[in-house]
Amino acid sequence: MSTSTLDRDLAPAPAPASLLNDFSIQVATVNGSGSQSSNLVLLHTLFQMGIPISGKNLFPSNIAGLPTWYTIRASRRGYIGRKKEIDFLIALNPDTCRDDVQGLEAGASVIYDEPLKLSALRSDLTYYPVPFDKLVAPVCPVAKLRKLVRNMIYVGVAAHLTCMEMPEVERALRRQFKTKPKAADLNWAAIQAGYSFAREQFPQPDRCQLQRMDGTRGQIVIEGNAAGALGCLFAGVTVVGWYPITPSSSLCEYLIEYLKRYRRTPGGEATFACVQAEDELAACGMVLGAGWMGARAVTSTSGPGISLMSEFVGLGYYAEIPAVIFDIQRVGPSTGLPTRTAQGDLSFVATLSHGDTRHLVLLPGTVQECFDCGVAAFDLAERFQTPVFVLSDLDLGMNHWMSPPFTYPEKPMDRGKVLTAEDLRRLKGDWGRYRDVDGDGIGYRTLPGTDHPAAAFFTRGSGHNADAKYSEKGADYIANMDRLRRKWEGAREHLPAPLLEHDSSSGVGVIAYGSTHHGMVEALDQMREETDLDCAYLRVRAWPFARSVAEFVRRCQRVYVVDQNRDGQMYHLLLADLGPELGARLRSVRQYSGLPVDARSLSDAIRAQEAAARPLK
Amino acid sequence: MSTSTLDRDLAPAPAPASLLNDFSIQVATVNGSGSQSSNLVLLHTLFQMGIPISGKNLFPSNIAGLPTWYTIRASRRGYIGRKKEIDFLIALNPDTCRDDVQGLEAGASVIYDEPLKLSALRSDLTYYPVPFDKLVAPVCPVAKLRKLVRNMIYVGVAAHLTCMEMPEVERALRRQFKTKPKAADLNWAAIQAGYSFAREQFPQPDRCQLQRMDGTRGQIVIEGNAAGALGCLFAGVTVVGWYPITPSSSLCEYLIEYLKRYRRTPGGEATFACVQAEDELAACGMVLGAGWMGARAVTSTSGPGISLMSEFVGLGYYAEIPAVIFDIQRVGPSTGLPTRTAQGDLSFVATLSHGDTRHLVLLPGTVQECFDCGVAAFDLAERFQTPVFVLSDLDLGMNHWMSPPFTYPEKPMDRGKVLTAEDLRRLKGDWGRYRDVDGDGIGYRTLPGTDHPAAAFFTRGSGHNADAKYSEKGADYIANMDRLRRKWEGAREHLPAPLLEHDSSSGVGVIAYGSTHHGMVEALDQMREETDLDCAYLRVRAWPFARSVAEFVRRCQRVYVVDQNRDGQMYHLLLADLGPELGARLRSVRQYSGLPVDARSLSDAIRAQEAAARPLK
Amino acid sequence: MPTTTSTPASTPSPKVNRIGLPATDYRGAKTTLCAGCGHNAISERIIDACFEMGIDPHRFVKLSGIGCSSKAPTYFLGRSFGFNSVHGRMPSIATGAVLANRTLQALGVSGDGDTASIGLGQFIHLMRRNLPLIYIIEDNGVYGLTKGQFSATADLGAKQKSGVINELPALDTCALAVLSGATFVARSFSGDKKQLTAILKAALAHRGTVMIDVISPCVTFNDHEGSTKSYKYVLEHEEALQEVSFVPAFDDIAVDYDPGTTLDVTMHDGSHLRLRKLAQDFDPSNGQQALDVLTAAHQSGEVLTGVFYLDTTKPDFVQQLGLVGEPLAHLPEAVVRPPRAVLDEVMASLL
Amino acid sequence: MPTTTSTPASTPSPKVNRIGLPATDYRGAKTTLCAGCGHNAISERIIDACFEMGIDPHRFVKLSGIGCSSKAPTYFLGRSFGFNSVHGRMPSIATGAVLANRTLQALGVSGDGDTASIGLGQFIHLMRRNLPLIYIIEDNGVYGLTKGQFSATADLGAKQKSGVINELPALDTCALAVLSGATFVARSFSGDKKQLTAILKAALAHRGTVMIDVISPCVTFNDHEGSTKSYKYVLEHEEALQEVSFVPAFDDIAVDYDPGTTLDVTMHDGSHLRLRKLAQDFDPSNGQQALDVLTAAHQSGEVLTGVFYLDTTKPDFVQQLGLVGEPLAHLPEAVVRPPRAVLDEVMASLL
Ligand SMILES: Cc1ncc(C[n+]2csc(CCOP(=O)(O)OP(=O)(O)O)c2C)c(N)n1
Ligand SMILES: Cc1ncc(C[n+]2csc(CCOP(=O)(O)OP(=O)(O)O)c2C)c(N)n1
Ligand code: SF4
Ligand code: SF4
Ligand SMILES: [Mg+2]
Ligand SMILES: [Mg+2]
Repeated sequence: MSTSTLDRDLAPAPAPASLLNDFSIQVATVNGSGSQSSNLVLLHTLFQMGIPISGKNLFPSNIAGLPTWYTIRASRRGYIGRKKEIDFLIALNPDTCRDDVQGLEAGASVIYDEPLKLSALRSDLTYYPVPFDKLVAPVCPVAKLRKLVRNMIYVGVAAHLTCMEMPEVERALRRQFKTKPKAADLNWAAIQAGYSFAREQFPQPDRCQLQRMDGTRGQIVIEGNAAGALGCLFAGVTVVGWYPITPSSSLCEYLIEYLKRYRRTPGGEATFACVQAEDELAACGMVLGAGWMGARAVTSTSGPGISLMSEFVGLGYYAEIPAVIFDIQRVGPSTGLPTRTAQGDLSFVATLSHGDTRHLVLLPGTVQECFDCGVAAFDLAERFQTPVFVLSDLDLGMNHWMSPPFTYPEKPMDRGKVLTAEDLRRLKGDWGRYRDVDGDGIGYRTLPGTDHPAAAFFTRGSGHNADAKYSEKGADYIANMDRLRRKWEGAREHLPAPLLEHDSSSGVGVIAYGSTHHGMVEALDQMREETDLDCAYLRVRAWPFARSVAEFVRRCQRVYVVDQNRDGQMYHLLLADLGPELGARLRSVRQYSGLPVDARSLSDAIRAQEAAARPLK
Repeated sequence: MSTSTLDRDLAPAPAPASLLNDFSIQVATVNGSGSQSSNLVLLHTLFQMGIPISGKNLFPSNIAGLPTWYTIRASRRGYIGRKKEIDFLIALNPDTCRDDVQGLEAGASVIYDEPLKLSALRSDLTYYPVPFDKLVAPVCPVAKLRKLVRNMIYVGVAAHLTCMEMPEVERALRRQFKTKPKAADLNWAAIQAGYSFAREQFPQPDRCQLQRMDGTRGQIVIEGNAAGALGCLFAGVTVVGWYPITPSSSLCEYLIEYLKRYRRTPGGEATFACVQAEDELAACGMVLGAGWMGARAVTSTSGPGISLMSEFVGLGYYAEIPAVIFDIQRVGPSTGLPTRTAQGDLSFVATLSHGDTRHLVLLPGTVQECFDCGVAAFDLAERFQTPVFVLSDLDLGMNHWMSPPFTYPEKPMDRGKVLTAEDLRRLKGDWGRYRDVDGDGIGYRTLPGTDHPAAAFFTRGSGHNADAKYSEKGADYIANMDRLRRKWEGAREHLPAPLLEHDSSSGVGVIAYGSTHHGMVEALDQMREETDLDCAYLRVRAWPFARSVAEFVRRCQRVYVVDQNRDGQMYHLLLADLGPELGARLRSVRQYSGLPVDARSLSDAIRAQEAAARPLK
Repeated sequence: MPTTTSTPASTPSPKVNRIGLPATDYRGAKTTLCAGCGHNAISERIIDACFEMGIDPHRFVKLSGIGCSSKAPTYFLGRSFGFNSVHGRMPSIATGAVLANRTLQALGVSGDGDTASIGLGQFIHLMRRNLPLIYIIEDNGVYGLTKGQFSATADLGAKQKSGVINELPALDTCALAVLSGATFVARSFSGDKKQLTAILKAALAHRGTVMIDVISPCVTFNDHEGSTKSYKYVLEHEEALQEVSFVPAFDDIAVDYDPGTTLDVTMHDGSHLRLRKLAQDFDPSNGQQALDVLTAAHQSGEVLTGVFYLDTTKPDFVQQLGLVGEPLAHLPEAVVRPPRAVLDEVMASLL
Repeated sequence: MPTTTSTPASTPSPKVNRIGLPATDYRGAKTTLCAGCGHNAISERIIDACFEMGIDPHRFVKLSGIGCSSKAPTYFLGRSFGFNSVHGRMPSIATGAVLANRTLQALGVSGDGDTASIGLGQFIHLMRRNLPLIYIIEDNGVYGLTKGQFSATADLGAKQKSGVINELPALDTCALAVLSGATFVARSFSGDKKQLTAILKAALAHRGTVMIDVISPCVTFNDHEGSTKSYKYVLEHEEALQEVSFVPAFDDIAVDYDPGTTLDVTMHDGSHLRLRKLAQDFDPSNGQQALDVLTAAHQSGEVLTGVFYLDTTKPDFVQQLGLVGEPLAHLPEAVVRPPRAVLDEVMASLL
């Protein structure tokens, strides 16, 4: 069946400009009901129409039967953070539909399953009752398939109401079912059924309207975890030790897919080893063992796994072993909310493990940076001979983000300071694993197997001197610890640099990091447009901080530091680093509901504090 | 043989007043050589003579054959911190004797094993060569016992040279060998042999002299770990889960001894359960399981164990389960220096586990406080329904400290907010585990087995609402997290209060904690006496801080915060808590050689910084 | 050969049980597991067994780790205290809890991932201590909650939904339990109502560690062709070692049985576990033989169910520790805080 | 029946070995363990075996956990890389290391505390993967380094120096290894120079996980009356399952043996492990039988030594994963960083 039977001319007229290409659609269903395909068809249709989008899945920590919400945001201005208000609800979950409807702002629209009888709930909404079961039956004669196909009905209804281009809907659908043409046909029929029904029943166009624009050309749509996995792939990772945990699992699962596909020799041999470990302790141990051996090794986990890796990470720090650890943060403490997002592991990770430790922590804020940090982390780990953390979160990792395509790493791999047998011969064997030859706190290492009588050294987590000999001497200990601190300080300017995302001479600044970025950008516009408050915005992308962070703060009177955690973890890291004098300019803004941070809440919070500090014009 | 043959009149005349009852004796041996008995005889002799003492064992992470140093300090002024300078060396270890001698200050005295021929090393020392083997042979005919008895020779030699009262020596010895009178006789003979030899060979008295005084009346000598164990005993602990690790093992081992002895019913049944767990994760889990059930449960560990307990501690925090965890700190990171002391776990423990967590941390500074905190920790854990940490360290935990006897806990046990079946009947079953009924953030709990249909609730580390039902709702999460923070804030004034150890109007203050106290007291005197710098001194004894900490800082211009770690962990906790304004007055002083902190290093460090801040008079 | 069971199959359940509670008092919250999940059936069997045995819900505690299986305790015995702890560490939580109150009946629920991967060390050490506890593994060969990765009980050669083949040998949790010191070791199937209920009742009568590995298909991730933990596979390959029935002590019925074909084991509480021999001659008091049949079943690809090992004589951990009868958790201050004289005595020894 | 061994006992060691190195090149730092500690004897045997087999020290890596035993690698093969990691977690470190460079020979040294308590889960999972590695447990039944607490291999009824009796059953690491998937499982005694050296040499010739539990008395904390891991006890109770000898591939000597009494196993590298039957008829390719003799020995209080299980056919983990021949650690950028076209392809699929 072709789309030509659907006449664009019959589509409703465009709606008020305010919601043109600028609204959010929320689909409320039950998980395990297969609505994700429908949602992705919607998402991709908009994207193909050139409309900037983002897709966020709010799902329960459970496999099937509990409420799930998928929210697609269309934003002609290109905002891809979460929008607080839902403009268009597709209510299919009997358990939540009442709450879902009650939560809407006045004027919103609701497609709902007719038997749910929602229209009596409020009079300030636009309702589109749809008899899903009735519509799906003729389209899908096989009763047991109906549950899946049923969800496509709402695609058709929404397509009509919001004026999607049906050829793009079909393209998006067929892309989704690339390998299953039969399923594609069936689903397409369901979409059309919904479309036809809507066209007949709801001739009036909805105020949420879509129109082709040129906002997505050349862009891709990807999850942060897939991006991170690609980063590892192109970083040349060879050993992966992992243990499943939401929201981190998909990073390693994507990575395994990519490795299987792109990293076999012509003879079919694997140039990688992936091990599903027995737990996170073992996963981390495998990474350290491999890193010690000279391989590029990675693991990915989330909060509970980070806690379990504590001891090993301390070993990695003290014995100076390269390792890359992704932490796709979820809401803690403890098991917490495994399917909600947060930035709650930051300060724990920064100094993970007992004793004095300081790690390198990268803070990607976009999917592109998930890729870039993925690549960079391995270079840094080998250069600084230490565990490097990449702190992503559920929002960044598991949601769908629009992004420019990633750029191929131009720099050759930096394998760090490694002495070969030849080097040792040149040095006449005179070297010491932990000697600070270059004054940067970084020693030279040899790799097991190096064919020189002086190559071998003994690696240990207990006290050692510059020549890697066991030592309990205070002086050796102090020298070693001071060198480690020096090494860490020296990393400041080698990590992803802070980005001055927006400059302003207002004297008011904000510092944000990670996935907060997307809400922040929009919040800045809101503040500027609505209240003339023009904040400078520095996005921090790593710890320890580059010196430019202090420079930024020095140029401001007040700097709002935004954290997605209860205790203002970034605020405290900054205060500790800047010291009390500059630190006195910092103000903490915290959001920790488990939902991706939205612009409105941010701008409200900053404005409230700013109003207390000085009256706004 | 009685002591009457030894004539006090023949003892050398008292030495210059400066070293009268004021010097340190260091015994340098090989571990596993059994010198500890001799050292304790020396220690107790001085103590019995009324001379304030402390005994510190510097031992290797190894069982036998490596260098060990035991240092006894006599201090007529009652200083019991480490003294940097050794005044009197007993050099028995061929491997280290040269370094040991070279490290002495001019004027020091050296007893050494004659074959070591040390007297040629330096000319500014007083040497007492002793032919140990020759002396021991006639005393101890059984050759294989000689290795042990040999060490008693130096007791006799030192006794003569420093004018110990021989009856006290004998009393100390017999106390040491209470259950083995034969061994006591043998050893006594060796002491006497050493004494006689010295009396003949070294008629000149040493400048290190002892004289009975009244500085120890009513005091006890004990290790901090024994004190902590006693605290647990009198706190009524019932479940102990532990895993051996230096320097923590002896706490649980003492505790088991005490429990076996003092905590059986008349019928011989145990009112306690002690389990040597398979690792620290399990030990912590056992404590949480028992705490959930309503028992008072404890574990003790050191750095690596703390790292391993991270995940469980987060569970305890979030599910709100009482638990007491001793961390007897050693030098980290990683395995580090297992037999050296540090305060390096402070900040890690304070917010242990992923996500936003804040624990209660007690910081005993004396053995008496190890006891008191031991008792208090259980009350606090049950009152605040949360894990409570007691941070001791190797110096405090394993060394010998003089102390006033401990006082029996006057307050009845505080079992916290527990609802009985009767309470529930009264409430008609209307209660919720995490409801904040009293506004202090602390809910009421019921204990498993409570006989009421509404008693049961479900404990979990995942999201829950005030009624302990599973919840993924943002509002429930925020309410819960905010309440937890409120609870923690509310604990400030219920923890061991900061002690104003010394007041001064100089505007210069110091803050110290834990075992640093003993060096601090002496350093303050040094600064006052030597340079007129009179610092006020606040000793912090818990985190979160009581409000009086801010008041103290407010009264000073500069406050030196002393840490036994590299990164100034207490300094940073204070800065974060006081905020930048007051925090600007803080200065960090750090000592981290692994040795107990000594007064001289402290006063030097503070004076150096103070000199930079303003010229001293 | 007459055998009797008290499963509802043979006698319709009365309105209330022997302690006067209706069956509904043994139910829990509505399950959130997938419809058809084996774990739900196990919950039903636990409800049946506890109801029929007249377990007092407030004297019963439920402990678990993390996973779909570990969620299950929310869905039965809602009037009992429950503790859903962290992944793989239920054994230590249970150890502390049981020692703190020896008078309650404890049930631990775990998954194959929870037990055989991350929790393996704690699992074996719990068995070794013979802690009085019923330990159920709801065994589906995959990590359900994290979407279907193989667990360490997945059989060699089993196929994942995605087609990936498992190349590692399965750990046999029953063999490990026998080897480590558990005193009651069994395997059953979530779909075998009669056998599982009988085993659960016997478990409730045992003093010591009961380890029951219950094959419990995951309909969402491991119920396809090529799986060896699917309903189809287990139905086709289940081989019962015995016909298991249970006669509770309070059911004062003398029932004849033929000692030649049926083994009668008297449990700690005076009830009887009856094992009617099927294929082979098997002595459940012989650990050696248990390992033998388990190894053999493994090699043949059979799903062998039944009671593999039973020792009613070995002291449990609480007895080994010589604990007082009253719960440690409830001992009064007068008992747990030694008198002033004790402190004086200790202080005197340190002077 | 003539058997031959290449232990120094039978043929005096030459000045240099077949790769031209003197024995001193196989020594390590001076031991800091107690004089008489069994662990020192094991180090000597490792030195002997490596020297005699002509192992290239720079192609050998030593990994360990924490404990007196785990310190031992410092005291042998000083020219080899070593990694003294954290307590109980050597298996995962070793797994990463071996996968990163499959061409090196890896030796893991652990203690009974390190392995059977804190490290039990990792231990079993390493066995299950059949990682190519020699895993030695220096087994003294106590935690030496923390001063003599019982470990999980302490026998039921064993007495501590302080008089405390162990009330928990010992875990048999050999039985666990057999059950979990190791392909070469043996037990020996630090004092049995001939047997231990022969087993170590065979271990060096095996491809897959070799697990050798070596009873290694702790003279300081567990060598007293009442201990079942003392020199005296082991000397009195050792029962060898076979007389073990080893004929390396490079020793091109054809030696007669009687196949009726001696089993000859050809190892991966063409060398021969010869097992001369002693008391019983025993087939080391039968895991079942291995568990049987181990259980029996356990019950009789015997210290049964010998090779319990050997499977030279099962693919090891490296083979299972289908790794390239070159070390992953050394693959050049051109091999591990896919070309630009691959990124383009992936990006195109996401448009
Ligand atoms: C420390 C930690 N690591 C990982 C996870 C993620 N996780 C949750 S459940 C689960 C596996 C559960 O498998 P299983 O025990 O077999 O239970 P099932 O869901 O199959 O019933 C994992 C890995 C976690 N919660 N905690
Ligand atoms: C996480 C952790 N817990 C505890 C310790 C303390 N510890 C050091 S060695 C050891 C036991 C070693 O016993 P075993 O492995 O049997 O070695 P042995 O000393 O007997 O040779 C322990 C518990 C540690 N280093 N790390
Ligand atoms: S995913 Fe599998 S194990 Fe989990 S609830 Fe569904 S069927 Fe059960
Ligand atoms: S303590 Fe025991 S195990 Fe450790 S070195 Fe000494 S004898 Fe060996
Ligand atoms: Mg499972
Ligand atoms: Mg040991």
